[in-house]
Amino acid sequence: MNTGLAFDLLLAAALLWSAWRALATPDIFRAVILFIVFGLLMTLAWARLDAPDIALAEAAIGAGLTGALLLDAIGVLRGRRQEKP
Amino acid sequence: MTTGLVFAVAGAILFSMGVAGVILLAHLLRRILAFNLMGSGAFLVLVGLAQRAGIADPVPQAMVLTGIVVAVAATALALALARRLHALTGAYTLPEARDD
Amino acid sequence: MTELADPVAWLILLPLFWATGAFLLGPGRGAGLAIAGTAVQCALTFVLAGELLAHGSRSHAVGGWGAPLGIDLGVDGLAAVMLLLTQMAGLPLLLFARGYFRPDDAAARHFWPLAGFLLAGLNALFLSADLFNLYVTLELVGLAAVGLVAAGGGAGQIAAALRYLFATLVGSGMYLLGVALVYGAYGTVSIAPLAPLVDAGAPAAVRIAAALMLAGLMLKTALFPFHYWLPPAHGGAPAPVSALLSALVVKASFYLILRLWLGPFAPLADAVAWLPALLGSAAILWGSWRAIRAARLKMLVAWSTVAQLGYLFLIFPLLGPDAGSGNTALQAGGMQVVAHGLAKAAMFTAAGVLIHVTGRDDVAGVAGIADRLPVTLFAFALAGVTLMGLPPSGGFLAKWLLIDAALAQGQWGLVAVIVAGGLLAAAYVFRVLRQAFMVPPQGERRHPAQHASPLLEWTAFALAAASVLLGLRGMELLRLLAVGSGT
Amino acid sequence: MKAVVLAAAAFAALLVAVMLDLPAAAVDLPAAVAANLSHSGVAHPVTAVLLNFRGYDTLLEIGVLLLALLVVLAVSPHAEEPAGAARVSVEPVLQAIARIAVPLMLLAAVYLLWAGAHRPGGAFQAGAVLAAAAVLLHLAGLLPGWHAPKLLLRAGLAGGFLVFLAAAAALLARGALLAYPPAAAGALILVIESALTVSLGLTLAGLFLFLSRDEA
Repeated sequence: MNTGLAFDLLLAAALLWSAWRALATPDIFRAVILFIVFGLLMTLAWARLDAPDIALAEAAIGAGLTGALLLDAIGVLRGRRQEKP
Repeated sequence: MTTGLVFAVAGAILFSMGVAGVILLAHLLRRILAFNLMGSGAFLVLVGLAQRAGIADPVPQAMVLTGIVVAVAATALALALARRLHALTGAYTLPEARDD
Repeated sequence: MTELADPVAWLILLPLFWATGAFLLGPGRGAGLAIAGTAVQCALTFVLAGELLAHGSRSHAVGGWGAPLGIDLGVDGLAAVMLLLTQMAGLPLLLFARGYFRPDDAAARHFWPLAGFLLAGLNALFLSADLFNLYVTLELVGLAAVGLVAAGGGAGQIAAALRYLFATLVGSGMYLLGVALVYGAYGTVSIAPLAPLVDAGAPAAVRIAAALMLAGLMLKTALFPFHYWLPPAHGGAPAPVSALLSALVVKASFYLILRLWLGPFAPLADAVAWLPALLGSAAILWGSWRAIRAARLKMLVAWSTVAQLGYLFLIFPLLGPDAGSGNTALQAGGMQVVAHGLAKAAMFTAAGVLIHVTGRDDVAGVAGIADRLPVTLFAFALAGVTLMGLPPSGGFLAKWLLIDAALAQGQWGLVAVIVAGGLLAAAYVFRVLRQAFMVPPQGERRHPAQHASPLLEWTAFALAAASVLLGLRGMELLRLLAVGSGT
Repeated sequence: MKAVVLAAAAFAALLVAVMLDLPAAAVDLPAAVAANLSHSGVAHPVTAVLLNFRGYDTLLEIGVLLLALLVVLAVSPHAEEPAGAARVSVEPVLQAIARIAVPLMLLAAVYLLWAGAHRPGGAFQAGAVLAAAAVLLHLAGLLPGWHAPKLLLRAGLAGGFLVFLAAAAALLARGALLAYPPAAAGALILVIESALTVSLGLTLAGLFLFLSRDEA
């Protein structure tokens, strides 16, 4: 087994682990952080799949914008200046 | 096993996790998150399976770029609805449906 | 210069243009633009139908590349019938919406551009011959429909929209995974090059892909037991939106099921053809029962949609075994799509008028309303004639063709379900009519002393009349449906 | 609960099994893309598929994005109210970062747009970077959340889609939607991509900025 394949398997396992934790962890804030981690791991996966275009889009849109939207929805982006209703 | 196949397999598992999450979870943000996992899984299968011989294929790659934009559009729409529901009812879960 | 006026291209471009134009004009504006645009689309559809009858089905290679490198659009009889229904129901519904929404109505602020994207998505879906492109059109239709349900609504509507959203997203996600497997197996997602590649010995991945795509689309079509999201969404939205959704949107995913079933997945489909028919039968019985029991008027109409969609799925076991009666079953399906589309648009608009005038959305509230809204009640009754399948309506023709095909193949169970479904439909239609005609208004009249505008009443009537008259002009429609179907 | 998890696990196992057992594909699209790349107007295969061979997908997808923004506006009643006394907080550290990062991000967006013709990059990535810059400005307190979009902003949001639509319609004269003349394809794609970059940036930013208002 070469190092490339070992890295792929490790990355795939990390993807599945972060996805699983994002669904199962009881705290919603941690879930969103894990989801952003998942997005960054996806970026690596796309790079491994010779898809740099997708890697760029995933980092900016998948992890970045979607993560920001989710964080904003649970209020942590503005949490310091706003009480949750 | 090639890189493509490894990630296609991971995508298949991710998709299944995502579907189960959308069905089982009650918290709307978590269901939206599960939907995104589902989408990512399908994207990985699309590119990974097409590249299982190890040769890059621009066609599914372009499709996934399209899919990512559609997914973020759907996510924003879902979040807008979830936030509106939260503003109206104070909860991030769906109330019982009245269907009579 | 004829290419510049190609109706296939403009049926997609035009609604996108007017939707964007309405967005640029600003909230609440663009009604005139939308109605003018849809009127032109109606004309284009007739031109296209004429071309088809004269020259047969044709395709349009976007970008000039041709499948499998590029994306092909294709139009045959089935697609043309769907396009006709969409524009012919769409135009009256937009006129109705213009009269229905008050100027300050929150739901109306973004109705026009959303309706434009919805119609564009539907037309693009009917015309597409590429599985991935169809995914994009499915999302366009699904998200526009969810937006229309949610726009300006309270908690109940938002919750219904969310339920609908998750159903539609899971449905298209399953469809997309199916597309991914098909691309992996064959290296293309264009329908025409795929069809000869798929045979009875297709790899297991293709079978899974077919199952995923069909199941996802059944979820989007609200086939029993995936119907749970439909009644709250269709029953809770404003009347013009409910009408668009029940008449057109659920038909789009059915159309795609039929396309895949008859097209690339035909070699795999016959073995499981009984399953959709079984679910369809359950839908007819359960949907009708819930409609009979429904407390609210629009919920009754929405449950009736669940039931009527069931008929569409009865055709699948009849399509394969025998070419002659299979073709009859396909005709029955096409006729039921159009007849139900028009009748349900009529019924939801009529219900909208009743709710507008009585100020309440329950079946008990229509007591004694017949003398004040005779046209609307007549429209409701005519639409009911189509749903029950009484002659000479389009619904009668559809059920008659269906029974004909079922008898030819000795499928007595299906015949029994069709007959029972007609009786159950009579029960819920007469429940409303009895209340309106026979029951005196309780106590002093609580109805606000307002009358519906004639525009609203007569659009409902026109749609209902069309659904009945369709039975008399059915042969033309069936002739169009047959274009390019190989028979 | 258990039944759904078990069903999902069984489905995943089935899926993996059928994928591992798949013969080679019959159609070789990468070869077709390579063979036609010289007529596409761009040198980067993914951009050629995205804007030319399957440009129609992209056209509809921009429509989906605009539609999503429309729904965000339609379900957020505050979005239609004029900007009140928007509470913009001061975040000194973030502001300092933003003042350095945003000009660099603008530069990166222009680079990505230009690069897309022959290497990874293009309108989507450039637009996403623009949107990220806007979100960063917002988080730093330098850009308030958006309210009712005025005509100018609406035109900016819809402009890219309209340019794309108009190009698709005008090219009908050549016999089909989006049938670029090979000689002018590169220039047309650059025009469309430039317009799309601005609109994608505004729309993606709008998805965040219209939602991210302090709900009173």
